[in-house]
Amino acid sequence: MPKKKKGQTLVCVYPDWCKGCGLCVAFCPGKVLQLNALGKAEVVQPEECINCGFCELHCPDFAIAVRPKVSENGMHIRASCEPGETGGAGKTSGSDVTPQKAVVEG
Amino acid sequence: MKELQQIERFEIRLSGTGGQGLITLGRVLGHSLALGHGYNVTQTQSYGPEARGGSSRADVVVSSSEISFPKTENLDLLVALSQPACNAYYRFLKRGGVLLVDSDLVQHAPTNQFVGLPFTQLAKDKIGNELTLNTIVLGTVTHLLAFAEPRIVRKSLEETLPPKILGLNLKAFNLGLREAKRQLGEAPQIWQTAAEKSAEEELEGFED
Amino acid sequence: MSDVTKLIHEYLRHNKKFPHVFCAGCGHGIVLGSLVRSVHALQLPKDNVVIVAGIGCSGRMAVYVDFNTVHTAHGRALTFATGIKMANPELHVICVMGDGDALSIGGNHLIHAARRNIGVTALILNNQIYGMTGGQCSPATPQGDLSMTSPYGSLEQPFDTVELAKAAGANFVARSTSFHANQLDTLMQQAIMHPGFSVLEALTPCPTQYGRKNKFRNVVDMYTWLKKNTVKVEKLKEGDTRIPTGVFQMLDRPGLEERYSELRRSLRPEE
Amino acid sequence: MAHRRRRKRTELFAQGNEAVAQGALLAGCSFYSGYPITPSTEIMEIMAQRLPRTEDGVFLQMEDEIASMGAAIGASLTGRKAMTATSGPGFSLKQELIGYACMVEAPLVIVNVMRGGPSTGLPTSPAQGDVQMARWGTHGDHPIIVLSASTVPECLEMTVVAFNMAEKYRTPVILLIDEVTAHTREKITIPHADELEVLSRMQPAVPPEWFKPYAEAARGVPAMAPIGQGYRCHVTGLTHDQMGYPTSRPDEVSEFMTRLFRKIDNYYHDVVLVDEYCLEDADYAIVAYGCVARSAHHAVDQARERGHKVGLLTLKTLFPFARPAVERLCMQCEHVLVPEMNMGQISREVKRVNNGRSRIRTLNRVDGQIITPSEILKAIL
Repeated sequence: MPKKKKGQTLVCVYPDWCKGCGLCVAFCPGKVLQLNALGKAEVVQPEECINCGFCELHCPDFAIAVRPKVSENGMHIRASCEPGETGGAGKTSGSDVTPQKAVVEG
Repeated sequence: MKELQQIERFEIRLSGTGGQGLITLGRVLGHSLALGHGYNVTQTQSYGPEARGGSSRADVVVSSSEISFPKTENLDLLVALSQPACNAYYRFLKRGGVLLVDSDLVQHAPTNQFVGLPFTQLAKDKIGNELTLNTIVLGTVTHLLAFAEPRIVRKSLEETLPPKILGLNLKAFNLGLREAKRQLGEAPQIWQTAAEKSAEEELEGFED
Repeated sequence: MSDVTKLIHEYLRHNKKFPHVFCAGCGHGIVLGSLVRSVHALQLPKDNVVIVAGIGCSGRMAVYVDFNTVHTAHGRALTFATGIKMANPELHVICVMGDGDALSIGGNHLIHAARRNIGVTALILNNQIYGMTGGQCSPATPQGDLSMTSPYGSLEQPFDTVELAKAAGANFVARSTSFHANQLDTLMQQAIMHPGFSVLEALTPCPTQYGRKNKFRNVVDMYTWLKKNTVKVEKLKEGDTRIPTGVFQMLDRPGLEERYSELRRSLRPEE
Repeated sequence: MAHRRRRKRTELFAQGNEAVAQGALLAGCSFYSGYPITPSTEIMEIMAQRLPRTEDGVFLQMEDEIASMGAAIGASLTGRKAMTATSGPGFSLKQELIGYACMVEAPLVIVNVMRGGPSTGLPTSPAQGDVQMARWGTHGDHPIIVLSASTVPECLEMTVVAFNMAEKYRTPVILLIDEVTAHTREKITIPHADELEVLSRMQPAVPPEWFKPYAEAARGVPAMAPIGQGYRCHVTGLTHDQMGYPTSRPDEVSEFMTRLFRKIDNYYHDVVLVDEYCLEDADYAIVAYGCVARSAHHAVDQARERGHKVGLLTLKTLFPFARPAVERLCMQCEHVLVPEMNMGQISREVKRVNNGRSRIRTLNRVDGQIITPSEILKAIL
């Protein structure tokens, strides 16, 4: 179970994958997140995160990761979200970027 | 094994009412002629609702050479085990063909030239089981077909019938064979007579 | 909690285009996440998992995950799944369908899969509408609700997936929602591991088609509605009109594929 | 060869339907899903009896014809050789997923025992009315192989051929027989396993990460990875790219569609099977298939006896259409007769190929009765 202790975590949002549905913003108990001018979720009060995990579990777009500041071996202390850790934009190499193939069916 | 008799396309129809076991009869006869004797055989039958109750029929075509058309057009032998079947199919019998009927069930044969045995009665009285009717007919048909070997047909019965009912059916087969020999005479004679009579008819002329 | 997203990304097909095709706030994404977490929690090898999907929004889920995936024809997913499971009982076959897929065009396949008790997990994403074709009435649209083909309110009574699956004899029947992600995870794992035919209905809001037409102001409203209007079946009291969630049926009949192997063994001549 | 001849082969006095089932088992069919329908049901009954007794055979009676197709395709995707059999109304239901099988290139054999139609029609009577439907029944442009058989031994032979073609070209193959052929009993000889050519689909030759499930392989047909063996492919009824992922890019769509047709066109001469009888010196030709070909054969013999130079072209492959053979015939013969138990479905193809060279006549019968040799003879003379 998540520890209800503030300030242990980093909340990372991948704006490329965020569709701005606002679920994370609405249900975050600590009001950590907000929608920015572009309509994407943004971390505004990182220190309020109690690591409940709601945003991560409920982001329909896999665009949020909640990570401990101290990594498992206790050594590495993170200050920000690193690309590559979380897949998504980080894992997709530049050459793979193809125009979105929208296929509609019914 | 005896040399196979050479036969031209020979067409047989086994007809009657549903429940007389004619489809099985056709299958066993076909099986025997094809696998036992080694002839080319095609066997067809009526299907569906028609085959459940009402009329029923199975056709067998036998030949030494390859059979192209699998169905019957001109019957050499018509077996009719009911009056309606006899009425319906008699017109497909070719000149010189033989009509074999159940003499009790077909009381008004469309011609005076036919052979008959009281098959149903024989099954009831001599075998004690009406269901053996078709095997008795098989015996008689085997007797009528000059190219059919009773020994081989008997063997085919052994191959195709479940052991439980085999004994009874072998008895029925022998009965059919014996009664045919006793009451109908020798096979070549029967075909000879049929051919002569049809020739006579032709002389008398049916053209109008 | 922290590695959840990392884990999900491990199971995604990265040569596929993300973000995925689902609309903002669509619950399908949440169910997809739950599916991946469950497969991971159960430690099923990717190679042994087959996702068979139908047509519609839910059907698009298959392409994103790095399992064996089959995107079939509308309503027919369960028939393919049946063939796959019977042909190779080692596989974990998970059939992803929408409410249109499972209850309308594929309704017959659903009840027969249940009757047959084939060892397939049917994951039914019920958003109460035909989303991909533009918001038409489905057999799960509540009576009186609006859609493109029920502009005056639907006259028909909707199917209750759970009751239908129970009556048809499914071995395992459960319901959850995309709001209750933890519960969804638990039930998903149970559904996948339960022998025989399992049905898991996931209520997933469709803000774009259903929400807009039925006076939900935004995505959040729909999730709040789910939160308020569902209740664990154990806590359901007489007269409560909320939608029960949880496990509704758990039978212990062997799956068809097991019975079939037994038959095959019994027909084998002793060596 | 000598020692082979001495081995005893099993002989059966069997119906066409049984011959189909025997052929399927010989060809390695280990999955059958179906729904009972006259006059194809015997195929299903025999498979129900036999398959559970084999090593890994699966028999499934599904809830309808659509489900039967779905299960068969599913099994095919796991690497099984699968078959389903049906008749008219069931064939109509199967069309949806026949298209799916074409799209995902799933090897599969679909047997349709033709009966009188449309609709419920004449359930127990023969017809040949599903010929064009077999070709064009499912929506969208697609290639397909349609085979036919006219005798009981041919039912066995062509079922094996159907499986081989399905596997070799990764395509559904339709075997059209008719009620007459299906229910006629004849002698069939079950060949020994080593007397038969049995083909199986090409497997991937590269590790999973390099594998492109829909890329043209050496012979023009993509290799196929069975589900569950490490190649985690995506299979979809949407038009897809070489990786199997949906695409609507015109260049990829066009490449896919042309490859689909090309893979069969390239092997046209392998796929198109015909039998020629007395055609060398013929000035009158008959083009026939199925049970009518037997009547025609009989009629040719009778016509020859009377001194007429009549020949017969029997189509064992209906589609792709035997264009070269029919073309040759149209150049050689003044008259061509196409007898068939429909209102002219193959004669339409013959006329298209003929292009005005020869006089094409048709003989049609749609009353649930086989066209007899005498009718054909009458039409010729």
